[in-house]
Amino acid sequence: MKYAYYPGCSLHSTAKEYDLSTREVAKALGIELIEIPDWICCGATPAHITMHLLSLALPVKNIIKARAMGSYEIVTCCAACFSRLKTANYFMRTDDEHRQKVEQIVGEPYKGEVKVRHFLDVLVNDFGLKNLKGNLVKELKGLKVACYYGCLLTRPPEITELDDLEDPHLIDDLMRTIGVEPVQWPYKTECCGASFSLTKTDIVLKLSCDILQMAYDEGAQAIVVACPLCQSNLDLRQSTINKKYKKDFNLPIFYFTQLIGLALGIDGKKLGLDKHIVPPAALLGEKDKLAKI
Amino acid sequence: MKWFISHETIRSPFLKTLEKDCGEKISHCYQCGKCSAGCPISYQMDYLPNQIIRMVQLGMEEQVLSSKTIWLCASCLTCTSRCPRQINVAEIMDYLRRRAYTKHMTPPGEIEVPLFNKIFLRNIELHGRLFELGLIGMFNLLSGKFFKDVALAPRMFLKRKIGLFPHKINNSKEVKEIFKKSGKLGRARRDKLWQPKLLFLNLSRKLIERIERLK
Amino acid sequence: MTGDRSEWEPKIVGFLCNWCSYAGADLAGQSRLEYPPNVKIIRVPCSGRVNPLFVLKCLSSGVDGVLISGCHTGDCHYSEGNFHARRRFTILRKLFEYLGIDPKRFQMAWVSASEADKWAKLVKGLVEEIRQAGPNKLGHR
Amino acid sequence: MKIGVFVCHCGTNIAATVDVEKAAKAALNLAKVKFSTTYKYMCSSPGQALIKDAIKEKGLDRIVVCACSPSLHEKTFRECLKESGINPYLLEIANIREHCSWVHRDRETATRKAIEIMKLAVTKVTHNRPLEKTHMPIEKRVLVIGGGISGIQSAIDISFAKFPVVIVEREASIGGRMARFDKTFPTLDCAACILTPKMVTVAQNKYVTLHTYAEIEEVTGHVGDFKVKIRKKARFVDTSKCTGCGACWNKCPAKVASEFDLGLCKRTAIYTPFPQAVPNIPVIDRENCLYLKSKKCGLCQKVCPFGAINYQMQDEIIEEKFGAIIVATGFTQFDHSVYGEYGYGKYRDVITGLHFERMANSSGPTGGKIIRPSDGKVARDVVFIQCVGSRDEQKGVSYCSRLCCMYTAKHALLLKEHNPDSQAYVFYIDIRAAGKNYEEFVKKVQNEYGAVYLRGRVSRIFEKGGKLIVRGADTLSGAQIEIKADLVVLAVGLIAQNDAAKLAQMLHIPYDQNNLFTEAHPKLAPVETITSGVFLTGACQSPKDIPDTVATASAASVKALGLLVQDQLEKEPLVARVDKNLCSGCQACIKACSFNAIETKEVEDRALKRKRTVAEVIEGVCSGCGNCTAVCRMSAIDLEGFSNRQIMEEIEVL
Amino acid sequence: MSEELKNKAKELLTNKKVDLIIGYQRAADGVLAAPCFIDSQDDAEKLIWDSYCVYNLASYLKDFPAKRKGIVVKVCDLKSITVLLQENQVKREELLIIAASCPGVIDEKRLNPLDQQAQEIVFAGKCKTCKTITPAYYDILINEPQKNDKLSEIGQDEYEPVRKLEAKSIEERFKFWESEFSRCIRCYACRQICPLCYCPKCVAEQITPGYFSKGVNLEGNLSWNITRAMHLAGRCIDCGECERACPVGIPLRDINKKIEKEIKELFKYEAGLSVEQKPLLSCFDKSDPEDFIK
Repeated sequence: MKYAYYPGCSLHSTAKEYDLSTREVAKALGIELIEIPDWICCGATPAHITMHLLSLALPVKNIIKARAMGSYEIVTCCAACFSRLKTANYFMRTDDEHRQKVEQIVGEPYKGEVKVRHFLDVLVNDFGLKNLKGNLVKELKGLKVACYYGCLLTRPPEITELDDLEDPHLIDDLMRTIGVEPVQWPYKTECCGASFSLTKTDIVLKLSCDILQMAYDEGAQAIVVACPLCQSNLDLRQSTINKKYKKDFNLPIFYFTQLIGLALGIDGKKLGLDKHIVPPAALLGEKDKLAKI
Repeated sequence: MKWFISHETIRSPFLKTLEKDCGEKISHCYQCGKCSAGCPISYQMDYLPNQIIRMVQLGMEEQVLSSKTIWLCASCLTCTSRCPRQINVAEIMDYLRRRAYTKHMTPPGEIEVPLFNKIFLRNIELHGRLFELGLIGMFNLLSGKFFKDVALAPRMFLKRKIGLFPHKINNSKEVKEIFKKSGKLGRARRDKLWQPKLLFLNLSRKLIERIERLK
Repeated sequence: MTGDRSEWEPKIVGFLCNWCSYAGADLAGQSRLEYPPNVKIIRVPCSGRVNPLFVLKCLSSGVDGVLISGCHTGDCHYSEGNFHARRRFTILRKLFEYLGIDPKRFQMAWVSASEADKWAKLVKGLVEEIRQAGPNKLGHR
Repeated sequence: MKIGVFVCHCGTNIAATVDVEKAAKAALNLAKVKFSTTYKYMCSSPGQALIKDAIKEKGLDRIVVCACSPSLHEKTFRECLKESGINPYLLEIANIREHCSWVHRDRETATRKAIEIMKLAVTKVTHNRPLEKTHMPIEKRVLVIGGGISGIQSAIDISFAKFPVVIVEREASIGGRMARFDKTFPTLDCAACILTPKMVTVAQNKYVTLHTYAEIEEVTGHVGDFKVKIRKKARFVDTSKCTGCGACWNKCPAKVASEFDLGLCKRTAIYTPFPQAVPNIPVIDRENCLYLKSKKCGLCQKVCPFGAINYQMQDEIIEEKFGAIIVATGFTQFDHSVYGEYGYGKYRDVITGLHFERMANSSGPTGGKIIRPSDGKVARDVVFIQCVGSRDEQKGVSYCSRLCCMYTAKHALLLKEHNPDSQAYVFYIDIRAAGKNYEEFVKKVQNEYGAVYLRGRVSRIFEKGGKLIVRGADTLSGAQIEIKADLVVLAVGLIAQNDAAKLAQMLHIPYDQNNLFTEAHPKLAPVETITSGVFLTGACQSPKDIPDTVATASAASVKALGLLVQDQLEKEPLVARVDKNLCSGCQACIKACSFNAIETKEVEDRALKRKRTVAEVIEGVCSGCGNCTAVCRMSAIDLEGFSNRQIMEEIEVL
Repeated sequence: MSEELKNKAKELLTNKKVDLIIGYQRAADGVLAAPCFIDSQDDAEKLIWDSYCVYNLASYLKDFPAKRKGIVVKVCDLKSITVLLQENQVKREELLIIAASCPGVIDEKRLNPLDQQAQEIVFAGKCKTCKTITPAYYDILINEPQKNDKLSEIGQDEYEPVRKLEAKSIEERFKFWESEFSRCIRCYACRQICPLCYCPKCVAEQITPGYFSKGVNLEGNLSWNITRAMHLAGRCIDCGECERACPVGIPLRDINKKIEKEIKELFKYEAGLSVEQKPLLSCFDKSDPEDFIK
């Protein structure tokens, strides 16, 4: 199993632990991720809000770089990058007018033939849950988490083609496989405010607070995410939320790869568990006595 | 609000170009309100999403482009994925923002989002990848919120979550090229980041706000 | 109708289905819409009644243009006749083109009983097109 | 052959632009035209008299009338010919008004064109043949497919005229959807109180035969003579012995969710769907019967005092003949499990309107209590959501289901009556209450029963803390709305039965993209289909409430009776005909005919001295579209009134 | 293979499985093959099977009604039997299909019968792009797994001649066909040889009404050829017999192939695929294209 890997900007900065843990998990499972050389930013939300063509051209440039590596599929972890790459691909496949313009910009013909995958999809559908179970070193028994998917993994379904629109289950499936108990909660795909992190911080605080509250109410001890923006909003801003809304949440926000890494016996530090703002040590130590961070 | 409806307003080029550019049939909307019902941010909006669509149907370009709503949309796509008439509401919001931006019609209280977008894109154009410290710093400086999130900064550095220097990639030329061509082909508005007048306006506005609050 | 070009007037045969197009042409009359007299109407129960042999007969006996007009798809009085006609004459038209026969000389249209306007415009356009195409060489020996 | 040409002035309508005298004179130059004249109004009595006199005096045998469109007076003039003793089909109309005088201004041009049109008509009439209307016998029995209120009403209406009717119903009892309803809007009569007497009436009616637990297997033939195969599914209960005493179902140990009560309670494996079932004879459900599954049990056979249980029973196929068929197969309800945002049908307290009906019914599974199915607690805050599956092309159908507004209002009212403490919230997009006393009813529910109407669709429902959180909008106030509800009732749309398309294909009736059967004309023939002898009633054609259903049932019955009271079926003779000598028997025409009007027939080929199969048109079924004639490569099949020869000659004279 | 065929034929005739066998025998010139009708086992010796068996024998089926016929067929010929079955012109139970795997047949017109030492066999145009080697169904298979490498060159476009014509201007096309059709002498050899032209009385010969000119002139010739092509639309299986039979060398296959290509593209229809298939012109799809209709 060999894939072209597109980490995206966040995974090289605020979400370093996502990148670290993804690479570690992939390595442990024998999934080869080859970083696309000289990849560039996908443009994220600002691009599609400001310049439509740019929002297509940037992802396409990256896909073309991947295509040049050979016939790989692209794997990405960031939900926003995933959404942008998929959307660009969709346009290139279905909209001739935009395709021609974008081809002009990037200077190469491209008809959307390279497959864009999320690492979740690769783990569940290519590698397989059974296979994963066979590779576990230990099961993380007794941990209750809320699996949080956010907006861009499932919406819009005709573009993302990843998981169930209203009740996604890929992360839940993975968690169950490593012995973690996912709680049933209704906020799997609610919005955290994401791109407003800097600009409309108040909105982010409110929406993230609702999500934390719901997870807490349904009995989760932590939240598991697959998106760096969700993680940073819920983790980085948790203390501000506590202050503003007079709460005392203490919910570590994990990337799914981190917990899988633990179950594969990878050292917590290698998985970037030291980079969390809400420290997970207590929870993991108390539950499993294995993560010495 | 009073709106004089006529032949011209109903068949305004606004509606036509919108339908052409986003490939969305606005007239399909039958105002069921499901978009507004599911929108996580409608509580902050001056018009609900369905009202924006209605106003577009009636050709109320100015009112729509100067609304807060279009800048409050988080592009979470909840509306799009649930619309029974298969209208891509989020895409329409994108379009409206782009149009408002090119027409210099951002509402006075809503400078952050367009400013952020501009800085973000300039940041990428410059470095190829996002340089987050640069982004935050520049944003705080230009939006007049100098000390925003400063409390979070030490922790971020400590955890090595934010680098002090931009990433080095060897293809900055290629990125600039993409920006240039996209701008040209898409006839997008691309102006200078440093606009002393705008900076001054922002600063004074913040100042006034602060004084108001003190009162 | 031989003779020199200046005297020549396009001669067009229109096969009109009884339920939609013939009635549409009736309505054009009731609405007093004026159109050129070049189209001679042969009433048929349905566009599906038209045999390719009729079209051949027209074109080889000096008719300059043939029109088959029926109900819009889905509106056929006999529910499916126009679907059959559509398939049949799509092939004939492709064959005409291939054999070098100007496809303008053989046209089809869907005109409903309420589309008097469309009928009048159709006739005007058709006559104009055939006028430009000139007399049909076949049948004028 | 003596052709007479009659040119009408139509006042000045024709005469003002067409030189009618010149046209009449020109007619005399045409072959076989022996007489021509003009008159002011040819369709008037004196005009017709003129034609009649000319026929008599000049011995004319074919007539061309140059006048208005044949759609207006073809019939008139045919009658005129008939009265003068010549065959009415020896007539052609030259349309020189709509197609000539009214669309051209120049007198010379118009006159020239009028003469050309006349020439076409004269050429055509030369080859007209005297035709007689065809007659066919009629099997004087009616088949009604479906035993809901619609089928029951049709059968009753037909039995009034003393014609035999057969109802084929696939469930074990007649009654259909209406049997499950509690009250009916806007009068609030109890559904059972008005339906049960009708069910009993048909059961006891000597003209009506009931085949319950039976399905249509095959339909062949045509109007007046349909041959229908009916599969009578094995009941495992001998209907001639059973008295419906109930000993069997009281003892049966196998319990499964009741379909009739939508799983709100259980039934046994041997069961009648509901207590008032007609016939009151149970069936054994072969999937769940312990004996039929594994030969264990056999209790019902032991306890039956009449020896009516027969485990060896097999499906039986009977064939019957009918003159007309009434389709009354009704509807089914939209399955809301495609709505992920409403919980994919998994939340037990998110129910459909039909569940609500069963709960509100005092003889229903909850004994008339409106409760939460999950925990049995009384429902206080109840949210009703309209347009679920309707008006939603993304997840359901694009049409409006027409009755949900009304039944939701009824539910809101019933809720208040059953649980006086409760509060109803209704999310709607538009309220469609177009019916007698309907709007008043909705207003009553809003004003007197305090139902809160909110204009907007609901975007999301989720469970939290034992309640259902409903997130909607009220577009009138511009507010997002969130309600903590005990129960959510979805007003799911009405859709075609799953196997509607299959039945339509059997009956050769068209159906639309939603599998609803298509009427012959949306306005002027709403209960007919293009297949003559097949009629539609009720919701199989489009969603209908009870009054509309009953009205269409009676309408369809009248149409069917209109057929049956005739001694013979009369048909226009403008049909296709096969020349057996030319026919190769390739059957292209048979496959192309939309009406199944062509059969094969064996004929003796004298030249080859053997039997040959050729095509033959069933005159009574042929509608005269002529599609077969264009499909036939050897031109062996031709159409009366529009023959190949006529058309070819028309082209020639142009 | 010929031996195998002979033995099978003898066996069939001896066991009275068939009344006669329609097959090929060596023609009088000693090179080509001619049809033969074998009804005794002694005659079975005559049967041959090789690349010279050009004829489509399906056209002879109608000459032996109510007899049990064994018929030697190539893959392409089998499709014409499929159409005949579709159109109820033969009865399957009267038919015993002896399918022979086909080596490809020669182009008779380019063969010099005098030059028996010819090194190169020129294969018929239809064989060069033939894609099937084994028949879809049969009763007896005479099989010698062989595939001539010269045949079925992958990538060769069977519609190349059609495309070449399509690329010309409409005037050029008219000129081309005008000159081709001008040679037509209305001998109807194309019709007589076609296995699917079985009408009891062809429209070309009907008098009241007369559908088109019987004279040798452009209108009549054009009408005849268009009618022939239209009547074979969705039925022609490209056995190429019409073109082979045409004494004046009109490229009739180019017309047949054009229609074949169009219906494949427009209606996704191919002739002679199965017996159950509905005839192209007796059915339709609601989404058939209609861009030319106003």
